[in-house]
Amino acid sequence: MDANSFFNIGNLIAGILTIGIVSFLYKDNPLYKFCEALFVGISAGYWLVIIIFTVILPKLYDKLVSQEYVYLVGGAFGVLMLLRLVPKISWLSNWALAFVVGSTAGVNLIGYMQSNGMNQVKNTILPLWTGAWGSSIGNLIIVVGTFCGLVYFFFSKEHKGVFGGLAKVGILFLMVTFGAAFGYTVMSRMSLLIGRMDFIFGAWWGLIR
Amino acid sequence: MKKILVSSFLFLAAGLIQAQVPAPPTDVKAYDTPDDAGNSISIEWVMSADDKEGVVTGYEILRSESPQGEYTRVGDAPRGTNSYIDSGPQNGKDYFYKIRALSAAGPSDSEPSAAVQTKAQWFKRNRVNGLVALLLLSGGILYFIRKARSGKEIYIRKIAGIEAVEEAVGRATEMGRKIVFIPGIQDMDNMQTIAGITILGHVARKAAEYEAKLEVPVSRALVMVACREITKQAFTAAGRPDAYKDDMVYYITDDQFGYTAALDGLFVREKPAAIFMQGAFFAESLILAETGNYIGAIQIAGTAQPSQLPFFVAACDYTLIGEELFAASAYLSKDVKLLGSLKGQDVGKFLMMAAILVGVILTSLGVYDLSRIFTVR
Amino acid sequence: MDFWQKLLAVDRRVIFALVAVAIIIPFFLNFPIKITVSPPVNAVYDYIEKLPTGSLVMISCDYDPPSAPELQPMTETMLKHFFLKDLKVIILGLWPQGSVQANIALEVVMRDPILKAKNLKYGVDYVNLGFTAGNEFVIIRMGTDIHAAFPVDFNGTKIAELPLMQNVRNFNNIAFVFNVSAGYPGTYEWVIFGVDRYRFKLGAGNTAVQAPLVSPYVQSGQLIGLLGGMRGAAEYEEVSHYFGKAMGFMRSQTFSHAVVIFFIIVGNLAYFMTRGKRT
Amino acid sequence: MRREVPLIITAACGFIFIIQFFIPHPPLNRIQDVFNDWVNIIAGFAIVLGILNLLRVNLNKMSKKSKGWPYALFTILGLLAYVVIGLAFSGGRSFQNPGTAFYWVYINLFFPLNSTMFALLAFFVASASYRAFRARNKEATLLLIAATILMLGRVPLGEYLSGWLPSGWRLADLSDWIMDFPQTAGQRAIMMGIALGIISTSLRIILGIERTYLGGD
Repeated sequence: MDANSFFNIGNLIAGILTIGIVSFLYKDNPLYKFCEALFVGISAGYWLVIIIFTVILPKLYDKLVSQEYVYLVGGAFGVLMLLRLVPKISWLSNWALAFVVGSTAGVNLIGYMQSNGMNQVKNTILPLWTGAWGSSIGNLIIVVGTFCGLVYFFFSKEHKGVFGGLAKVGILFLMVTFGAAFGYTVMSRMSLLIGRMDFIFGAWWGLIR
Repeated sequence: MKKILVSSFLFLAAGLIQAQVPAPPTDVKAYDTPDDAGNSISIEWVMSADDKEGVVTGYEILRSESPQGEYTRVGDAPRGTNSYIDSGPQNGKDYFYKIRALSAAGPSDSEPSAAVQTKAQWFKRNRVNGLVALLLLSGGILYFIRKARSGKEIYIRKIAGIEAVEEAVGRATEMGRKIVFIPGIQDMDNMQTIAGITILGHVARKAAEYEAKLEVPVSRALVMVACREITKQAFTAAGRPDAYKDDMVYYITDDQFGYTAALDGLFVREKPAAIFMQGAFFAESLILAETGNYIGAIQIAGTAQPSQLPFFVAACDYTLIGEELFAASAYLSKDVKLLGSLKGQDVGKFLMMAAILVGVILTSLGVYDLSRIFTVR
Repeated sequence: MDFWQKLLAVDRRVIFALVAVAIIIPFFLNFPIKITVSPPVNAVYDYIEKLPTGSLVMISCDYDPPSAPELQPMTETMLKHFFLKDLKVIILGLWPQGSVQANIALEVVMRDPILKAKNLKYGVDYVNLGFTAGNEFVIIRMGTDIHAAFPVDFNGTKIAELPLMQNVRNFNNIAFVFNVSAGYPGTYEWVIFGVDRYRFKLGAGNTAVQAPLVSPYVQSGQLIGLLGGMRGAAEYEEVSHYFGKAMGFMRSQTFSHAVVIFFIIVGNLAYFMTRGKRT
Repeated sequence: MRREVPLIITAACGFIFIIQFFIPHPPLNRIQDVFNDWVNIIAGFAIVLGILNLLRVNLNKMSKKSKGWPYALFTILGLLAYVVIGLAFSGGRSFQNPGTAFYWVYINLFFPLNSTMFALLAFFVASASYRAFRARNKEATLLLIAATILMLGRVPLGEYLSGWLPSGWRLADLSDWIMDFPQTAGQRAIMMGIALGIISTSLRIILGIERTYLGGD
């Protein structure tokens, strides 16, 4: 074990906090509670600072300094939001909320129609015979799977008879999709743990070269 | 051209082994970039005849306000390209372009283009198909909303996760334990969050009716504001406005895992009987769902985050999958207008399926590539 | 309660302990592993190999330290490949900590003796534009004017003053964009708001979770290629012969997968053995 | 005023965003940028409400001496200390650069907490697989098989197990095939469904049919 890296104050703190969080797996305990409380405080502070420096200063203050007065409207909406703190006129904050929700609805309506709607239809229009068996079968699977998957999502028709059969096939495709995504993910999750363990055994305890 | 010939002749004559300058690009065409806000000119040219490895290294795009005037470089294009979009020019002014082929031996310029002006347009013609799709899809939805208003009964199939809401609230009441509602980790500028908190409205109303304890920890301040409005409203609608407290909805932290750590702590210490997770979830989905499962809570999840669906499906009792999340609020409200919109969505699905089917048949027979009309730029 | 029933109801802490062991033990072992390179990884490598010297490339680090174990090796290998090919590199991040991660990767990569000899200069051979808030809107803005999206670089220098940035206006000037992504905003946004609108060439490295989501874009040609998770990073190390941490981590990865699969088999065995007995 | 104005704002903003997609002419071409900045600004102001709420909840815990109250102190201290460090002692706008106090706290406190919490997922993935992947019925069996193939196909283990098979039929190839075809199909169906769900929800919001987010009526 490497005493220098072990007693390095930064490593020591990071190491104890790491162990504190992991200890939750055994059971809830005072060290975890401490880590949790500290984590909530620090992270809330972190995002407050980030927002001040990456949103409020560049997107409001700087814009106003460079005389883009249209940003006064954004600032005004922001102030309306703070009126929540004044119970009598807190309803004014709904104007800002309405602005956020309205813009979001508009952006998403268009964005999803294009990317998830039209583009996916476009990508699914595939020739069933490509000249090679492998890709032809692949295309057939994509077309049938997408089609049956959509049948599953029908709300206003009972899943019975042929329609119900198609919906069943759709469910099977969804299950393969979920299984595949789950299996694929295991790797990602293990990587994260490997990273933390690499810190403990490598950077902190100096046991790995 | 003459100059180049002469100089190359001289080089050869001198017996120097040196590359000659490349042939210049030709046929430079400049035109106003279509369907845009102006301030942009597209330039196309025929590549230098010597556009090959080791000779031409790239192109420079030169611009001037008069054909004979001073040309300044406005951009570069790599070897093997024959177009460029210049986003520097001002609207309503004449411009001329030259393309310069670069090489180790020196540059060679094309003839200037004809004069070109740029201006802003009022419609993106290449998005006509988008407009048609928008009108068809929203038309279908609006039609059925109207139709539903006129009192026509609409059949909507059962969605297990939604049916279970009442059961979950009932169980929490019986056990005298809390209901925790988690509206995801994204802000109000995500449609999933908005869909999630409309579901909160129904859950809160049920909770108020059953006199169950509801807790809504959130990770975004705007979401906190919206959740408070909605919960307060639900309690008022259930006839128990006094039972509503602002403290039911509280902010923890904007941080994904800080929020998760706090929720995990909350789960194991308070042991809520029912956990709702409705909205946009990311990696925390499984941490929350597994901890919730461990404490034996009944869990109803819903998200349109495809990557997280498998975890909810594996670890929760019920999961609203994708579109079902957006349908839930309509379903729970039993409001005919909202139910009508679900029927409208089905029309949209039908149109998409029909397009795929027809498209696949036409492409397979080699008649017409229908996918072209679904390309939106 | 017989053996199988006990097994079904095993304390989950036993599972946790075995996972930890499976990950830690391989740190101290050194057995060879075989990695085959998949076509989407090869495609990225080939595309970069074919870029002419001096071409401008962009790397967008859209992740934060928690995803670093998976993605940092990709950023490192990719930067190294760029520099070895004498490409000019523009670094940025759509996540606040992304460009910080890139700086950490730069520090590691620059220790390489070959790159040291090249004496690469900030502002001439590479720049780090830092982070700007706005998610996909940053991409859209860059489509018209990178200078408007990032007026200053990571250090607060005006990017107009950086020699490398002087001829760069928008994606037209950039030969290849590589996006290292852990979620939103990430590859999805780069495809929808970037490639679809401005038609540049995009490759991506994703966490293993995100990869299945964006793999349809490889198929549709909107993405040149894709590196999925630590495996993707290891494949890239294999094909580029620049060996970093990913290869070594794959050992722990293999063991941990084996443990999970072992649990699935045992779980199902126990499930079938007790099927008739449960009430 | 209370009810109508928000509905008008919502409808107007939604509508502007829809038409700006089709109209390139100024000022509509810039509106997305500007509106997005405003949304960020609003959320930026709102976080103040969140922070105040967090402080209030934790101060309450301490003054009422409710269960676990001493921990509330660490939340408050962590919050205040980090904000002060970030705003006052880390060189202003270059606060994130290596070497600042903000960065030190980030690397040695925030980062280990954050990434370890994230890493817990490795354990939960294992426990979830053990519990949930049972071949109970046809659907569950498919899920199980797909997951197992993918898990094996992504690590060298799969190559040891299936290396004897002809190229193209090994576990790695099989997992690629599942990802490319059946998985893509399922994913597409979900994505298209989501598109319709979002279009419909957005439309209901813009038209004021769905207004619960404003506290209903």
